[in-house]
Amino acid sequence: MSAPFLTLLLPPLLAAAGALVLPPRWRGSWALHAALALVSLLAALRLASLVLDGWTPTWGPTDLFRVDALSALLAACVAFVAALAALLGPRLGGEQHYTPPQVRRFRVFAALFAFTMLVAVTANNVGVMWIAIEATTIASAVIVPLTVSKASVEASWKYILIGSVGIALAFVGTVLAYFDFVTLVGQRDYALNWTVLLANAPVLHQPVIELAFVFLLIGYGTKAGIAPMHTWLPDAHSEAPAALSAMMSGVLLAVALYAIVRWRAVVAAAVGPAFPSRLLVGLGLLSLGIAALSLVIQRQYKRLLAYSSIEHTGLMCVGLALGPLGVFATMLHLINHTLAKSMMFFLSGRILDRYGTPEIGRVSGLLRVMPLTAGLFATGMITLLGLPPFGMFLSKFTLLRAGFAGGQGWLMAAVLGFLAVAFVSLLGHLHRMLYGAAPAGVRQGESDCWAVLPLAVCVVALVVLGLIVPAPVTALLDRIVEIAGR
Amino acid sequence: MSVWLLAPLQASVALLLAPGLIGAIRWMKARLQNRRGSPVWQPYLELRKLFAKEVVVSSNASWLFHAAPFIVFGSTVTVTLLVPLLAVPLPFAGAGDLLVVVYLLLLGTFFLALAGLDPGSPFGGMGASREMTVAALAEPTMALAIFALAWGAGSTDLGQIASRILTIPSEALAPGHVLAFAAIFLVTLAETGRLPVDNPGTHLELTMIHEAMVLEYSGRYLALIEWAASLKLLVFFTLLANLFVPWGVAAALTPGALLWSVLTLALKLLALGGAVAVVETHIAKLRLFRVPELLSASFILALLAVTASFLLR
Amino acid sequence: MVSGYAAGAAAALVFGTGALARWASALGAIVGAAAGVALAAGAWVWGAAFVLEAPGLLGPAGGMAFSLDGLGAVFLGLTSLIAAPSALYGAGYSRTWDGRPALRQVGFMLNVFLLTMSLVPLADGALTFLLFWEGMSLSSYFLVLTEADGPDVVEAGQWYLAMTQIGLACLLGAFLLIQSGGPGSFASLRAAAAELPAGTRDAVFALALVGFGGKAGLIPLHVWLPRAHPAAPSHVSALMSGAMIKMGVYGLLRVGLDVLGGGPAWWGALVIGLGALSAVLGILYALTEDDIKRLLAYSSVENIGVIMLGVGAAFLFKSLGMPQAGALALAAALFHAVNHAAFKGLLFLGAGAVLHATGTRDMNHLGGLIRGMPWTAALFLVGSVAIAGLPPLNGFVSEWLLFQSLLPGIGVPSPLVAVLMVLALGMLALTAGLAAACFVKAFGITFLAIPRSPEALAAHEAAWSMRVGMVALAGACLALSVGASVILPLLSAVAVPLVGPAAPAPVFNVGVTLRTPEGFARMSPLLVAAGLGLVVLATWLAVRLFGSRRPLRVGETWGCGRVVQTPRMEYTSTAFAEPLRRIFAAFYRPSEDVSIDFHPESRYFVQSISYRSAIEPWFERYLYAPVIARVRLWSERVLALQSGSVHAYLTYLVAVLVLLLGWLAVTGRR
Amino acid sequence: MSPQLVSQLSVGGSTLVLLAGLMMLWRRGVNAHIGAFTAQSVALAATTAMVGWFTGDWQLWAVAVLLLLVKAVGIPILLKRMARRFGTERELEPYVNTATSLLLGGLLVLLAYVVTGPLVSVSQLPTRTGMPLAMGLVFVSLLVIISRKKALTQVLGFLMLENGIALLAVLGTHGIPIIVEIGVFLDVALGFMVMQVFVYQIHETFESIDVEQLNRLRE
Repeated sequence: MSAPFLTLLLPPLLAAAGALVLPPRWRGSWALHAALALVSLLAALRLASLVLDGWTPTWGPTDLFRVDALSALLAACVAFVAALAALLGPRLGGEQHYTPPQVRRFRVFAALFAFTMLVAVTANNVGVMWIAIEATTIASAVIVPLTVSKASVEASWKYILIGSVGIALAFVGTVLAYFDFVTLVGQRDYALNWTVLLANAPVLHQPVIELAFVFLLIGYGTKAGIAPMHTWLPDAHSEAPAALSAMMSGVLLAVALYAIVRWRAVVAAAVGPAFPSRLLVGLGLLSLGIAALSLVIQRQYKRLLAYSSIEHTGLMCVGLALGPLGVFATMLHLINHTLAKSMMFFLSGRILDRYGTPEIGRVSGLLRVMPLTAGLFATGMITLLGLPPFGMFLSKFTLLRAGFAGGQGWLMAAVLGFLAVAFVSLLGHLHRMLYGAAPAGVRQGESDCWAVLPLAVCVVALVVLGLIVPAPVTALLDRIVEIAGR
Repeated sequence: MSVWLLAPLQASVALLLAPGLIGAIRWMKARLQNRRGSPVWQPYLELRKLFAKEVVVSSNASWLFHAAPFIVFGSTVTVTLLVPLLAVPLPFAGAGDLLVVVYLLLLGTFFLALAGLDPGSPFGGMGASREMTVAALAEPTMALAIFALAWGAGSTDLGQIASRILTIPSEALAPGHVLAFAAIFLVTLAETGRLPVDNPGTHLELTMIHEAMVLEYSGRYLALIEWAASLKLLVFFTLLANLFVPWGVAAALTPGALLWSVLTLALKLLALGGAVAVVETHIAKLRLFRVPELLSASFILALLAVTASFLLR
Repeated sequence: MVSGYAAGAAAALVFGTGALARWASALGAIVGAAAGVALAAGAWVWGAAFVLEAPGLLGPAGGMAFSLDGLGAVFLGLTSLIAAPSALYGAGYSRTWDGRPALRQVGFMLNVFLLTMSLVPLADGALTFLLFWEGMSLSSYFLVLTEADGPDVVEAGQWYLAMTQIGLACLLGAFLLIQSGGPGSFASLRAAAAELPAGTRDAVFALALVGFGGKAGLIPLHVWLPRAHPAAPSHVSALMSGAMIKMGVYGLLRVGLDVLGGGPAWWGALVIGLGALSAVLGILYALTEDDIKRLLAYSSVENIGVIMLGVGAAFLFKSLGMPQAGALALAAALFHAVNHAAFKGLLFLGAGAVLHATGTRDMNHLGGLIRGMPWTAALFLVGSVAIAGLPPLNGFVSEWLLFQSLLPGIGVPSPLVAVLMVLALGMLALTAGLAAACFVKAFGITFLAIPRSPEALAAHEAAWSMRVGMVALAGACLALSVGASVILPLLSAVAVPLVGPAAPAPVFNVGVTLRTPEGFARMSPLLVAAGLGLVVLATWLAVRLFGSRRPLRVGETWGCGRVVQTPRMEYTSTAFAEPLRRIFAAFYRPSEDVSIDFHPESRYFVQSISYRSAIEPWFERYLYAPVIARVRLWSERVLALQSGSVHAYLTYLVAVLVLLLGWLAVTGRR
Repeated sequence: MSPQLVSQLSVGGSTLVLLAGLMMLWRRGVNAHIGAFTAQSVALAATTAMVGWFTGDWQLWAVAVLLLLVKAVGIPILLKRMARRFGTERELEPYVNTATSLLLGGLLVLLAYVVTGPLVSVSQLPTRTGMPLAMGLVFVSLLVIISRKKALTQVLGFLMLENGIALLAVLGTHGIPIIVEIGVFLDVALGFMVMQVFVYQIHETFESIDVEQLNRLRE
């Protein structure tokens, strides 16, 4: 079963190598980069179809890599956004702003970034998963300050320091869980395999596992942007090149959340779902609240999107605590968020390119300046607001349904309240950007329309997810619930 | 006599009596004020004169200005078909109840106000604005008073309200009944442009309400409007007379009964007219912005009337 | 129906931005509306059941399902009734946007709006309902934003969508409290609702009231309405005011009466209270408005209040075990909803024609349009008479019925309820009176007298398509009045099953006469109309035959001897409302600002006087502003966390770690 | 080697490792910090080797060698080069002064004892007695990162955090699977390199490695 894994994991490595040696300005090098990313995407989809056919592909010594439904979903998301980034990076419609070495650096590390994320979601060994997630920080932090400025250096320092400290705590958690396993079963090479941990979970010691989960949640939560560990996120997202922001917000947070989902399943099997749920609800609600309130008087649109990511992460955390239906909704929400948020960050790069300012107050008349971009931007925002016919309406609805079914009426009321605050704020900011007179000196008219077209895929997918939710997706989600929904 | 002839008969009686009622009130008022006063039939003469005169129309006026007098007059005449002027039950009782009466009268006011606005005269606008204000504020009193009556009678049907008092005479002095009477009397003063709300005899533009609104009318249009105004007064008086003190109203449609009914009606109208004359002699016109106080007083009366009628049932 | 609207939407996108696109999208909408009428009539009049299930759509959430019962059919019919004339009108009205992308947007969104709105009453299930509910809100939001460059339009859109969203949050809560698993169809919701504890039922009702009341524009949730309705293109305003806000009524009936099956008496009392408040305050606000479309919007608040009086009475009577009175109240409310769709649609279309011709909505700049736009003026007059509740038009019939239906409430044993009913009756009467005053002002100031601006003087008649649309609605106003004795039995057939299992239907069809239960009152709109018409005609003939034959003489208006009459001497819209503004000063709290410029030489010569007056926006100031300020304050506090110091950030991280570890240490030993 | 001896030795080794960590709180000079880190890494390697000897597991020996090479030799060389480059900027005014820092450090070690209570009670390994100290080092490292203003000191704090975790793993589980261990090493090395690059960048753009200046991105 090595072929699908190789076609998934090799192309990013090849792409990184290719970008290293090929001249960045040459179109062929861009085409190769993009083509390899697409190969990886196809491999991810192939894995997903294998999973749907009932397989659980594994690979490597002691089943180091293993793809079940959850992995397949995340792999597809990662590969999709990575492909978009390869097609449109580093800044949609604004490549001329970067020197060839910068473009090369971006391509190399973006490919490595994608590789590490793919490894993280396909690794069966939770240690390897940790290594890969730690590596994502390294790979992405390098290209946050693609153009060196005080702000970008500051953002990247905060990112790598907070991210590393957080992820180190996750390793403490991993070690503690392993410690407990070893204490009971003795040393085994495969002991860090998630499948083995899950199988042995019922005998693990409750206090140790609880301790481990606190470390794991805080550690991976730092990467996932859960408050109050989220502080690096708005800075890094706003200073990074658009394509990197898209990858970070679209899938990096999801990958970190993936790690939490995996561990939550183990912990729930060991000590019952109540304990992890309590933590997830607490921190999720905190994230939701802090993010929603931070949106109200936000001044920069990329930070706005970043806080919106925190908001959605919070929502997904709460969703994870709401039983099988909640997990289902969370995963659906994750897909929607990946699609919408990555599109929004690409577009924000385009807006930044045209207006030359990150301030919301100085971006106006977007509808007139860039009609197509504005239309897509508005669509994305409406998706993020959770309005039909886009997918998030459905996933939010399902999530709320799960909450009410679990008798968590008051919790859901709080969630709805925060969502309403976020809604009103985001809408107000959107209005400020779309309408009004364009500032003087901003060129009118869309350029490089073709560049935006790939993003239309996101819109189509969102509408499809909002209205019909294709059967394969449902089947995949149902599997995920079987795996991790208990 | 055919039942269906009653309707035109009623309308004709009302039309004939109405100017006389105005004349009678004026005469009584003059007497009370130690003046000789013009004869009771003076309004008839005025109407005849107006119908004969030339009509002067403002250059700003539109077709609405021409149509309004007919609508005002027509709606008021329609009301006389529904009100138990002479007999109960009326052949047209099924067509409309007390509410219909009120709203038909409001329709007339509505068009009269529009006509007041039409020539673009500041006085017309002022009159229209004030008239609608008074009409709007009188509305709740009227409605509640109606419901006080209706609740007692078990129907908003005019005929049934009147018949009930005829069958149970003691109800005429029930507190709800008396209070409703008082309330409607106050509303009558307001709705028909009598003192202390409006001065029908004034010729000072700034104090006028009804008169300001019809300032631009002349000739036959004015005749129709004046006639409709007197008819409206008659309708209100009839309501007061025949709903609260229905004795004399014909229960059978024999010529004798009808004649008797016309006579009693005329007497009752005279009595009410006398009351109005007394009131107008003793009271000065209120400032416009104190009118709401009067109307809220009447509203309280009506409220008490309703409360009394269901509390004491 | 779906294909008609879809075709219209597609046509708007395909056929560019010219006349063809306008007509194609309007045609699609008209076809869709016709199908809607047929569907509604089928289900309503002939009882043909309509059920469509689409489990494939939205599979994970239980699939979509549609069905149409009588209640849904009333609202589908109401929507379709006004949709076709509005679409036709829109074909002419949208000429403004020829050659601009806005045309495409309007054509497309209008069809989407109509489609989603028509599917709301068809939806059979919580998710389907909410999906189309949101679709309706969202598409109308885009329509509101058509002319986003106009003043306050974007703000209007913001308020609108924000309020909608808060409402949606409540609705989500309400539906999910009833049933969070299961198929979610209304039948299953009904079954689930029957087993809810009383407290939950109360919560569901309260949430539904907020959610649906917000959409309906019930005070104090109305703040979006006078902003959004004027900002939208006029045929869209007509649809929003005529049909969309009725969906709030529909929802409340569906959830409150159908799914929950009614509740304790305070539900009804609450609805009645809010209805009375909305009715009176709505019309009071309308009276002081100078902007004709805002006036109409506030009048919609009033009419929703009037409808809610009936709805509330239905709830109340049901809980008091008076099903027949309840059925009457509900039928009256439904009838008023249908009537309001007709006349408010007509009025908004008329206001749109005025706006189109003069470019302003400020009545203080209008006047005299009756000469330039005779059709529009006559049709607007019809609408004004209807909405003022005057015979012989439909507004009168439904208000009469409402009066009659509230009357039995006086007789209930509970004095509290009786007093409430008396007050409601008084408020309803006051509302009716004020509405008459308000529409004297709306019609009189806009269409009569001397034009107050050059634009008003140069006004031209609306395009024929616009006129046809208005004529259709004016015809509907008359037809709904004289045909009341045909329509009301149908409405009561819808109302009866909702208010009680065995409610006897109120008797309506005694020939052409309406008769309320137990012969309490009778009235025949047809006879009243006929009698009125005959008498007026007879008077005219009589005057013609017997009156003076002397010709009319045209003269100047009397101006106390002043010779030249100028528009500046006329009564204005502000002046017209002045007496009422003074009388209700305690409520309006008007602020007045008179500034007088004197001649520099002498104080006895005044050069100019400017007068500005504003009424205090109570609900904004005391209800919404504090909440917004509080949220912003919290936002500032939360943002202070993001202080820029990496040490602080790391401290948060470690602090939460230590806290959680401490928590574990304290509680972990189980 | 008897389990008692192993237990005593692991406590001793852990104590050394922790003391080196506390040195960071006490001393202010960069060179002293680097020296403390080097000493700590050596102590860690020694402890690992001791456990490897006890269990006879060749993997732990390999890990010990790696530790020695990377953390006790390689990284200190790079650190010293950085220190030379930036001059001997001292931690003059930490957010928390030395006395309080040491007090807090002591409290954190106590907390670590409380937190690791269940671990010690669960495990049967003789090395388990050192675990609270390893956890204490983790906490003390966090305190260093929070309270010290120089970017270089924060890097050192982070490296000590890694040491603490490594010690925890060795004592608690006698070493995690070698493939994971190697991956972790790779990560640590790469992470350190990247941080080093950033420290240079901070020095270039801000002309100081004082992290306090990084407060431009705020709300």
